[in-house]
Amino acid sequence: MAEITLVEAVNLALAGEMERDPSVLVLGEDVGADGGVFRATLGLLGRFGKERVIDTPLAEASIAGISIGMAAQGLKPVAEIQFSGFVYPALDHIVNHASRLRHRTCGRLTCPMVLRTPCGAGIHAPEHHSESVETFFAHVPGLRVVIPSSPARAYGLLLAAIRDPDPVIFLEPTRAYRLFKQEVDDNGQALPLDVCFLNREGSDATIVSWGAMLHEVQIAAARLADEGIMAEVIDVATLKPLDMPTILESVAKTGRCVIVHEASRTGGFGAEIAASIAEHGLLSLLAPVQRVAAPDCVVPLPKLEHYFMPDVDQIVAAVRKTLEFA
Amino acid sequence: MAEITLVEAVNLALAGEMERDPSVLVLGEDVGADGGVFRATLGLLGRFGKERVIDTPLAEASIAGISIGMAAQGLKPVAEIQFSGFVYPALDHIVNHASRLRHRTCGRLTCPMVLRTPCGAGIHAPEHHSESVETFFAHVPGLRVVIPSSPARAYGLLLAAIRDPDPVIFLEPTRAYRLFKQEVDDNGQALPLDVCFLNREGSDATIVSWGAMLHEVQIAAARLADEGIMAEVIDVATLKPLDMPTILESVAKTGRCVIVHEASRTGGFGAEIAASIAEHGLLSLLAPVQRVAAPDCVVPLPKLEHYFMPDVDQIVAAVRKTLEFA
Amino acid sequence: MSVVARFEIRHTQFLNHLGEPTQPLPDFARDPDNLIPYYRAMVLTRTYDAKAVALQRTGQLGTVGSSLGQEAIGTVVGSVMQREDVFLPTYREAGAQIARGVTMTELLRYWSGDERGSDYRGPRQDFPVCITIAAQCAHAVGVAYALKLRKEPRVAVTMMGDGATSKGDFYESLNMAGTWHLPVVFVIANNQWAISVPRSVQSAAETLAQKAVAAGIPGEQVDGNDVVALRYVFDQALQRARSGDGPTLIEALSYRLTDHTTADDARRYRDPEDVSRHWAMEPVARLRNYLVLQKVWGKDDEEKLIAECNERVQAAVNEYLATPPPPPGAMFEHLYATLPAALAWQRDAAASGKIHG
Amino acid sequence: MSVVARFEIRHTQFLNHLGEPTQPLPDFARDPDNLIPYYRAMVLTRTYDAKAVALQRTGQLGTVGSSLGQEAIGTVVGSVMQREDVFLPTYREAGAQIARGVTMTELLRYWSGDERGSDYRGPRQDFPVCITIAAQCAHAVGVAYALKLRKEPRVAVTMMGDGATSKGDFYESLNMAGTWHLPVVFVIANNQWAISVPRSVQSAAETLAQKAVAAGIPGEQVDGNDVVALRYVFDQALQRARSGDGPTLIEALSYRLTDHTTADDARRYRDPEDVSRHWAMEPVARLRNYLVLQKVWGKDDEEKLIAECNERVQAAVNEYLATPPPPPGAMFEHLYATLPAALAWQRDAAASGKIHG
Ligand SMILES: Cc1ncc(C[n+]2csc(CCOP(=O)(O)OP(=O)(O)O)c2C)c(N)n1
Ligand SMILES: Cc1ncc(C[n+]2csc(CCOP(=O)(O)OP(=O)(O)O)c2C)c(N)n1
Ligand SMILES: [Mg+2]
Ligand SMILES: [Mg+2]
Repeated sequence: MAEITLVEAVNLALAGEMERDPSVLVLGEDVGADGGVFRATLGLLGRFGKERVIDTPLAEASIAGISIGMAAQGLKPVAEIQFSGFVYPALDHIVNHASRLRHRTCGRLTCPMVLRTPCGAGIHAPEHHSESVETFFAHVPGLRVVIPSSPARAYGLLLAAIRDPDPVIFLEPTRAYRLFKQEVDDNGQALPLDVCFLNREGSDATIVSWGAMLHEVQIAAARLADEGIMAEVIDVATLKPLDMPTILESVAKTGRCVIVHEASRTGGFGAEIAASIAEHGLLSLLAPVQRVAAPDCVVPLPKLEHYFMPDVDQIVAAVRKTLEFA
Repeated sequence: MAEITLVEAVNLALAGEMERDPSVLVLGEDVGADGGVFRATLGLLGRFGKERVIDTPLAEASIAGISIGMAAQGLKPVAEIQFSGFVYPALDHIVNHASRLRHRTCGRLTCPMVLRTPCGAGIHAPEHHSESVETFFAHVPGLRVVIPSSPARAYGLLLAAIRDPDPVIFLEPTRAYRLFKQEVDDNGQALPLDVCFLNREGSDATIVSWGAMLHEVQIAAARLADEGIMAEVIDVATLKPLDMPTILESVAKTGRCVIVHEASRTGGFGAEIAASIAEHGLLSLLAPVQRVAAPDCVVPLPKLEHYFMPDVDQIVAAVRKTLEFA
Repeated sequence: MSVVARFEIRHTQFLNHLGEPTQPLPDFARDPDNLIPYYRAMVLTRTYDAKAVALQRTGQLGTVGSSLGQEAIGTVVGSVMQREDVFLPTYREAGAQIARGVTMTELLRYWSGDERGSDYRGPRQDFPVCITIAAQCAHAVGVAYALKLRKEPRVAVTMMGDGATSKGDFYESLNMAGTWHLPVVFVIANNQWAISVPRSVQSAAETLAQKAVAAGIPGEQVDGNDVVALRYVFDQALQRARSGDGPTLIEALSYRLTDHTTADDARRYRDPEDVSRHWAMEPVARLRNYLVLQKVWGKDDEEKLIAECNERVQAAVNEYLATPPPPPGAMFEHLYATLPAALAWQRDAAASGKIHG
Repeated sequence: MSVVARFEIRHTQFLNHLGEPTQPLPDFARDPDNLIPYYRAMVLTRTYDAKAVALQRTGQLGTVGSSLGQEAIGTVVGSVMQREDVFLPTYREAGAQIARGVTMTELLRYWSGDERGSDYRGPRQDFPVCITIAAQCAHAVGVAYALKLRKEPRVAVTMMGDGATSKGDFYESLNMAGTWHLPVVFVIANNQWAISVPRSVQSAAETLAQKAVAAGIPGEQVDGNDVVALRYVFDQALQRARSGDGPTLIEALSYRLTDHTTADDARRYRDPEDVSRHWAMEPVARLRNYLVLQKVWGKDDEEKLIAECNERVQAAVNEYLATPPPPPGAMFEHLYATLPAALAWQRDAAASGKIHG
């Protein structure tokens, strides 16, 4: 077992599954000789050839669109959109076709595709390279939306996503690509989709988050623990379909909840979780549900990026705030 | 003062503003001789000529994209996307460019455009013609998202949208286009943006909604009133930026809240309102906030459409449910 | 200055608007009997379309678009394709779909607003009708990629309107198909109108066939009301694709003789005289004239055919009208392979007729 | 079969790779002194690009892309446009932007991650750098529409890479520009690579200029390392646009002699020999050779110019480095004309350095 980064875990999962399943192929801009701008597809061209590792022309709408045709024919395309800010042209095919092909044809045609894209800010990238786009997908019936927060989760969830018989949007937090290493066993074992993971147990407050923010959340939880505040940390992992039972159970125990995400606050997916808690967990709440999120402004260019992103202090402060009640 | 339908009110506002402001133009598919597939642009070609009433080639991405160029040059384009299911290709230009042109250039270039599109189900239309797309836009910083619920609101809000110096997504509930008539004074007076409207006062529960659903909400409120339950009805009208103070004030008074929308529940904009109430109005809540929304499935073809859409019974039931508490 | 690339766009016609050959007919058409199946298919399509519109007018069907005047294109495409090829239709291709083996009952179900209408019993791999203009082009490229990857001698064929050629999807697809040299044929049914927008407003291009030049693939124009020319040109494109010689774009020139759909009233925006002029060129009469000239078709044949078509269409209508309505819970069927736990309560509520709260 | 449309794509070159005329030069170039400003501008661009890369390498600038090897294109475009025209650049056009009057300080600010860098003091109506490939094409069409509507003799000019020609936006824009006959010039800086993807993988089209055929507008290929040819062809396109004769697509052939951006390492995917070969054709030496052959340029001129360029670039760098950081509250500035009430608390929190909770 080797210690690897999140992006290496993505690579490992892709390579392994391409080895095991000849119907899996990857496509996207620069996924071939270049191995992807983040190296997620490194070495795949050499191992699997250019028919299964496809450098596409520069056209995001069609990267998604042709994946649908491939998937309908029984292939398992894993398409890469180079940065999340370029995913919008692909949305039409995802919303209007990928998500509903099975339903519209009563299961006659299906769409087992994965759309991978890096997402999130924090790497001082140029404009349009730092967007958090989960909200756009998590509203769409028929999709799965998955975000890993660690190398091991990336490996296991990506395997699950590829094996899933339906379309999965797989968002990879750019900032977490090389943030830390973890031992990952290349055993071909998928992690379950559609469930939240409990990262840390605690009794005083629940912190719910996903993707790269889990890093800050864990640090915040450790810092709170030093003060004797035991936060329970939940990694949502699959945003859609959302595993509310796990979250509600935790909130029933702690009575307090802070939701942390990197996307802008208004209409972000944290709202869905907060709303569901307000609907189904209101009576166990001891304090208002807090959201720690990016503000409702355009992701700033790198100079102001760090002011835009939620940080450890803010998470700690939000948890403390929930403890001021009752 | 004449009694007119919502779509006639849209037409009236467009014609009036084109008359008053020579920089206003309309563009889209079939907006010319055909007057738009819903007749929203009826008669404009004859009055203002084909340079200001532009039948575009069939290309939604560019309908949005060229509007940005026009707007940056000081024109006020009012673009029509024929049905909301075809708006996704336009999203890239709206999110990546329209919403941020002012910010990226420190105000040097601006984007005073309006993107109009019919939305929502209930008219037995073919596939992709019945989508509720407000959520996709309401998450995007830099945009305004407006949905009228009546002829008078459509008239006043569209004038406001056209006059607004920033991009406005103007969603017109198809089902409400000809649902009822109202007296509308063609006085050129805009309604305020960024504020909710109080449609009905009440003390027992607050019902928050927008667009065509207000119709069912009003009926539900009337029915509840017959039983002695006085519901306060709020028409959100501008979803982004959201006027939470008005909603919170009402909830502070009633202690109960039901949010009604036609888009699918998960990640719908109702979540944002429920979450904000959970954050800022928790202490005044006497019951969990209820959401009445479409289920998380693809908008069905006409045969099942009516099962998909929230109806009066469901709204009434949800309000009753909030009253079961305390 | 030097010229670095040259292109020309050819137009093919064999039968003029009177059904008279303008040049020697290709082999397959030497025996006029070979053309009778196309004639029969066109008449069936026209009968079906007329019935569908009538059903809509009487509240028994949803919005529907007729292929009146352009039946030749779909009929030829659907008939000439091999069974194992994959068809990706747009919404105006009942003729092609019927020829592919989609039943008229299925078509009527779909257009009545019932998802089960897209569960074709016949061509299992064909795509359902694509409503969002030009999206099917990308799907066709993906299908063709799979066929080529598996080295199967099969072809993906997709149809679209003239309006569709303005969409980015169309160009991106042509370009990708060209890059990868895929077995796909793109057929434009240029009926001169995209709802109210005439062909001249869609593009300054003299022909739509020349859009192929942008992708470096062959583009051909054909008289889309001439079954012989259509079959000739489409055959070549199919063969090219099947034998590994890559994609083709075909522009078939025709005319929409009726409203865009039942939701449209074309008198609002176009001159009825323009329509009348085009009646003189329509494909059904043209082929009938040829067959009559060749003495392989007569009044009796015609009467029998019409009766037969009416009967077949009516049988489909009866079957369609007898379809039990889908249960409310169907909304959640086939949404995912297995319904996620998170949606179980919604499904249960829907099945019981109550899904909210 | 008849031919219904014919097209040819011309390629223009005046100076070969050695800077020798291959045909009589056009009028404007008869006096070689007229070409010196282009030479100076190219050298300034190259100096600026090199400095920007060096700043990035030393942590003083963000990711940035150099135009090394393709300076002629932007330089000519930026210099030949009229002041009142509107330019819509992509991210590799420092040369064009500088020629348009954007200051190097502004460029450095932008590439350091500071929105204020796009608040050009000079060309107030020019668009900021467009990062999302090909989107600027649509914006250019909109701008051109406005210019035409107001009957102003102004032109919108936009530049893009070879990769951009695969995007739907590109084609849709060409098509709309053609339909409305707009005053817009599309210039493709074909540097043969889109990051790691070579030109041959972008399209099966023999030339990118022929993509114009799809829109029914003129398309021209030009040697993009030959200032004379560029100016000649671009001039004609500008004039055509300005006089109401509609849009043009120009494909300028060049080569990216360096990495895609500072975030890239081109050795991963391309043969260094290919790069070496193209050094022999690069535009700066080519024009210098011509000027030297014409005896209007010498060693002294060169040394003086280099010193001057270094000085100007260094002055810009100093000014850039002295820029005070933007305050956190700037995130909310210019987000809307007037900050909506709903965002006031967020702005206040941001201004105080705390925006959450
Ligand atoms: C992406 C998209 N935009 C708009 C529409 C609405 N619409 C339906 S048909 C049509 C015109 C299509 O014209 P054409 O491609 O020529 O096909 P035809 O209807 O003539 O067969 C339009 C604009 C749509 N279905 N999809
Ligand atoms: C829509 C979009 N997709 C992907 C990218 C990422 N990306 C940046 S540059 C580039 C290649 C562009 O190649 P080309 O158009 O030839 O321009 P060049 O960089 O060679 O000047 C890519 C894929 C982007 N910026 N925008
Ligand atoms: Mg048409
Ligand atoms: Mg390039």
